[in-house]
Amino acid sequence: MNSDEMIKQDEKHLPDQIKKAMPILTIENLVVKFNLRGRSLSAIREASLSLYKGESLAIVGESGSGKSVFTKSLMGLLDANGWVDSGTIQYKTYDLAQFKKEKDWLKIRGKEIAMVFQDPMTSLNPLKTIGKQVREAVVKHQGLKGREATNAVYDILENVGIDAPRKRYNQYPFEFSGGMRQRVVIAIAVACKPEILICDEPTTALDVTIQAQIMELIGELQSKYGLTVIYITHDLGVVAHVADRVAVMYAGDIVEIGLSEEIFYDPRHPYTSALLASLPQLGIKGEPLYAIKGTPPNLFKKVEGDAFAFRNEKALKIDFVKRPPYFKISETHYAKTWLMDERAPKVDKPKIIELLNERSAK
Amino acid sequence: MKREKLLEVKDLTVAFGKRKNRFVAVDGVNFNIYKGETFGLVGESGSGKTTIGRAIMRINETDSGDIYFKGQKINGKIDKKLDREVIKNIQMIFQDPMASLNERAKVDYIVSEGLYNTKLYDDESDRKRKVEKALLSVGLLPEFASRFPHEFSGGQRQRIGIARTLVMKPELIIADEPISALDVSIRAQVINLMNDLKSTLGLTYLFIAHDLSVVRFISDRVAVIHKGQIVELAETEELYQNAVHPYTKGLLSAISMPDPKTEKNRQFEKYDKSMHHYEVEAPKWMEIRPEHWVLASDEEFERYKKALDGKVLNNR
Amino acid sequence: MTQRMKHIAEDIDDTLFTFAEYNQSASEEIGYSNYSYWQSTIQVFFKNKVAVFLLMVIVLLLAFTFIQPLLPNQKLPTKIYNDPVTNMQYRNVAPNSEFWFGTNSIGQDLWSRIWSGTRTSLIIGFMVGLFEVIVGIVIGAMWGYMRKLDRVITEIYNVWNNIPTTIVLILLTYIMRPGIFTLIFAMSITSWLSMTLLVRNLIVILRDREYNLASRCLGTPIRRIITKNLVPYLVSVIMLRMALAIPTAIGLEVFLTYIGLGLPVDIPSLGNLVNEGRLLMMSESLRYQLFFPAIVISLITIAFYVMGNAFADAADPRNHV
Amino acid sequence: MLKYILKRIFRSFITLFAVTTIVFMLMRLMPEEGYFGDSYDKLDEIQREAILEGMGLRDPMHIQLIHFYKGLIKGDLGTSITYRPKVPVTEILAKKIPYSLWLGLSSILIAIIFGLWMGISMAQHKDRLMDGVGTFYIVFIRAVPSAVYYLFLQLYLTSWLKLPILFDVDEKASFFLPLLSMSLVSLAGYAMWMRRYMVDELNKDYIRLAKAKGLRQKEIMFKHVMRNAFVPMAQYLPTSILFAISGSLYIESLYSIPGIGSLLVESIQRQDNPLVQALVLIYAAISIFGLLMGDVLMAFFDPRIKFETQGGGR
Repeated sequence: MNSDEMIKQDEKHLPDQIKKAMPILTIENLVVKFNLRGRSLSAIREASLSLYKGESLAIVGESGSGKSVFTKSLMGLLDANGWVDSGTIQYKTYDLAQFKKEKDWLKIRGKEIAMVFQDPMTSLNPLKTIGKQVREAVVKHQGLKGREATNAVYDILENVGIDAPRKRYNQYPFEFSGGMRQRVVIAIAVACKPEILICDEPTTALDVTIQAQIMELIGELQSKYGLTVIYITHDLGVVAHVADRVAVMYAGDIVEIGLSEEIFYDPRHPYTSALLASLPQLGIKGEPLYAIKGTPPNLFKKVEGDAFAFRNEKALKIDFVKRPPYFKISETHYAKTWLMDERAPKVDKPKIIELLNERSAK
Repeated sequence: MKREKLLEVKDLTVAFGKRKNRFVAVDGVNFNIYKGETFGLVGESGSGKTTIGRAIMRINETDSGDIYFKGQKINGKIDKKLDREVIKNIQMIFQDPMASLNERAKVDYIVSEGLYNTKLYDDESDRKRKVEKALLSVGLLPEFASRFPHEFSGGQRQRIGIARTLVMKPELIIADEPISALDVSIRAQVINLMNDLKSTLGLTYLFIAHDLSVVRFISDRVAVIHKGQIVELAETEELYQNAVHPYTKGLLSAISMPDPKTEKNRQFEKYDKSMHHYEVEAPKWMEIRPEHWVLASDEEFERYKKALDGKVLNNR
Repeated sequence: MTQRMKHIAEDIDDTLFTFAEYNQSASEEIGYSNYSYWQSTIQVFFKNKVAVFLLMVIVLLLAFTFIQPLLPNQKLPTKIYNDPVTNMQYRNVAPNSEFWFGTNSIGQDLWSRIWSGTRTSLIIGFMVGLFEVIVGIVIGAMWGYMRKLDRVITEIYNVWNNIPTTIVLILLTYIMRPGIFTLIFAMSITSWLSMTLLVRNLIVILRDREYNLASRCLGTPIRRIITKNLVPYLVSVIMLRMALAIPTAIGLEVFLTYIGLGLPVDIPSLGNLVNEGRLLMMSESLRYQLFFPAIVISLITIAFYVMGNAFADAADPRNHV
Repeated sequence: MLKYILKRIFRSFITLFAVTTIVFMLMRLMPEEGYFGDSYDKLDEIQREAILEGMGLRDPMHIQLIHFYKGLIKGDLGTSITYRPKVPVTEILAKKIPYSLWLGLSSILIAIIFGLWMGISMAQHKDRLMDGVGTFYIVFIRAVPSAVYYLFLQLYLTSWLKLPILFDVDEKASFFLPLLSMSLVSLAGYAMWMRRYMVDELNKDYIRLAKAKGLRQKEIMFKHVMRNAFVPMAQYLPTSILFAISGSLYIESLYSIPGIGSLLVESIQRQDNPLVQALVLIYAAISIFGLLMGDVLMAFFDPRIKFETQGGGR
């Protein structure tokens, strides 16, 4: 029985906050492949995920984990040398995995799923005014024209916290700061009236004070427009602030998924707890930080068993042989690690995770 | 114990461009760095923190003010011998491992480039031995010397960058955001490496960064810089727990901790520059508590002092 | 389905559930990607079938051009051949078994003239290309690297760039009496500028990269920064310019010959040959004297142009996908 | 914006002055026997010296320069020596300039219209048939020396289309061939650069956002990519003018069009210094004007330049 049946079968025990919502997007055993320098590599290895209406799901992972590729495959924005090899992406009545032609993708791009990108400096057309670039989305997806469309743009600019929208309408991107430009990019995404908003590391390129403002803005817009948000980031601090649920990705697969309290206070996959333990915020002065050995795998390596095995000092022999299935820890908490198998020896988590655990129990 | 002052910066000002489009990047900055400590310099992008690092390295010319290294003035015109001295004793680690190594040269040349310049080696075999020693001290295998940079991951390349500075046996290393371009799991490796090197080789760091939590973990003393001016400077825990300047408090409130319970209801203080009335009374660089300096007008200084009286330090 | 049933069904033996010992270098190795710049460049280049074919054509052509005189029973390019019987010059003989490309209006063998003409043109093109590259790198690197020099040379460039090069070329060849050296000198003087600007723009981009900053912090002298840090990045640009120098040189030589400033008639060159062909082109039967030089010129110029551009594309890391 | 243009115009004049002076001095290096044309051997040493003296060629260089510029301001470009002795240069040029102007401007206009259209469609149907055909055409035109295929154009088109070989001002049919040859060459340049700049724009990040916005590929191509590709294209205009100038020299003499192109070739061969001097001045002025036009167009297309008051990055 593969992993997703296990998730579906246990849905009836979900906590009430998630239970009310229906999964508006279900991804099952998605495999995305690239050909790079003559060889085909799999960036996503049978990842499965269900997204519930109105929730805020964070996807955490390092470079090479495939988190960006995962969301790009939802919108058909994969690079020329990449393609969805197998698996299904069920969204309303469509299976996005089968979409090939631009005509299909236009049914969902913007209208259903909109996206905010990482680098505000290059996401906007430098030679077009801000107003025109937002207006394009308003005209396309809200069917407004002329004066009405312009007013709609003013409203949206105001909603994303841009002052004096009338004056700003005719200004160009280079006259805006990084934070303001990111607000425009968010305005464009929201103007498409999407169901799902994918934010691909929206705050990574910004300073910490502006980062906090943008996170707050996305939270407000989520409740105001009833959006379901997928938040991609490698910053666990940001995840703790914004996410209801967290999916941890490593080498193209979702190795652990659960409510944010479960992931932070009771991480089960060795990678998740190692990632938490190595954060300087939790480090004790004078003592060395808990550091994960080795380097994140690049896509050239064909992965046998658990991809994290090579870097895990407490890896089991089986980790190098067989790929771990999902183990259920609670109704909403699953992890792909043989440690959860009752035959596996007990492994205590890094000391720092215990500390974090006690502090949260208070 | 009397700490030896390694570096002293007095009223340093650095500006770019002339007349009409003159941009002052660093505006009258004062701080000292003592031997064997890690001095954190934290600020947002465009605050001038990198410019200060480059001014010390003599890459950027200084407009006014002085930089003393072991008592000798090293900014502005200096003689050849002193210049050699500065090159050998002050080294720099760069932010982006992908851009700070010469892709078309072997690791062997990259690491020993400094040796070639300063002739600090007897013969070829001595140079080879020095390169291998440097690679081993940063946790890389000696046979990597014959490879090219593009064959390594981000973390490994950053360690090569560190090896390149160690081969010169420097006393002060200016680390300009050394880990912000690295993956999370690699950061801890480089931080631990830098701390080990500090204890084994007695190095001193000027650690420039925008990530406050990293600075808190690694620094002994921290200075917060905003728009070219250092607004507050203190021993690390004193600053993080008893910050007085509104900008520092704004920055600290923006740090997101990996702890959902506290994160969900964290209030974020927005810093508003207009709260100061510096047009009425210029701010001065004053010591509000031993080793705790702040940039404030007299009126503000009194207000901060009252707020500080009740606070005591609890070591986390 | 409970835990217990699940793992029995998968018949995994329990011994696998013991710790494996940790292997440090394996964890470093997984980050290793065997990308190498030159290997990928060559791979991408050889994927372009047309370019590879033309590369072969060029190699064959170059080899043949320079070994042609050594081949058996080859005629001399400048010797006038007479019919042994009538002792008359073999004027305008159409291509036949003896004169493979026929003869020209004064009885010289066109086949050997074309190949010796090609030799001359290739040498001119190569010398101009070489001059362009050497001057381009030396002045371009200094112009790009040293900020104080930048102001001065940019002004010089603005002035020099505005004199239409064709006119300078004409003036120079006129002043200096046509000859191979004059041609090389005139063409070099007018063409070094665009290469130098290309190098300067590249260096300005590379100059502020962090690895150059690092070299400066280590006290590396400018001389070594240029040779070790900058020039290796210019190789693909140099190869492209060298490849394009030859078609440009041939084109200019044909043009100069047309307006009477090309090489003297006694030196066989592609320009002279085309010119001679042009004078007779109106008469149908003598048109071969225009076709053969034209075809050889087109072959050489297209081959070098396409191969040069294909190499430049292959050398662009963005295409190493 | 205006300040930027005025500054650029001022710099253009300085460059023009420098260019003219350099060419003036370059001309003085010409071998002197050319001044006498075929009467060289008839005169003896003293007579020749007297004639050169009369032409002011023996004065020190700066005197000659001042004399030249005084004349220039009054619009007197001196008189032709060997081409049409004693005839003021301005008179000779007045008759010839219209022909070159017509040939140059119309060929550039045609090249811009068809070249941009070809470049755009090649970028749109990238790596498909249209792109392949276009690339073959561009490679052929830019690789093979124009001096070679102009011959074949003249040879075959005259016979196929029954067009007259040489240019005749009152026979309209003879206009077609030279114009076609000129436009075919500069057209390839525009097509190539337009395609290259559009392909560059296609790889930029903001295209990804435009796609994510749900815009169709056609909308992205015209509203974003093409519009932005015009900025670098404006810089190609001056180069194409320079290209057209050198092209006109050849075509005008090939089809014997009485324009200033063929005149320049002849006057150099005849070593008629004042005439060459004037022609070089005209050509330099055209190319400097072209550069200025390129800058103005770029500032017009790219709002960022308008705000940089201290001038473009020339």
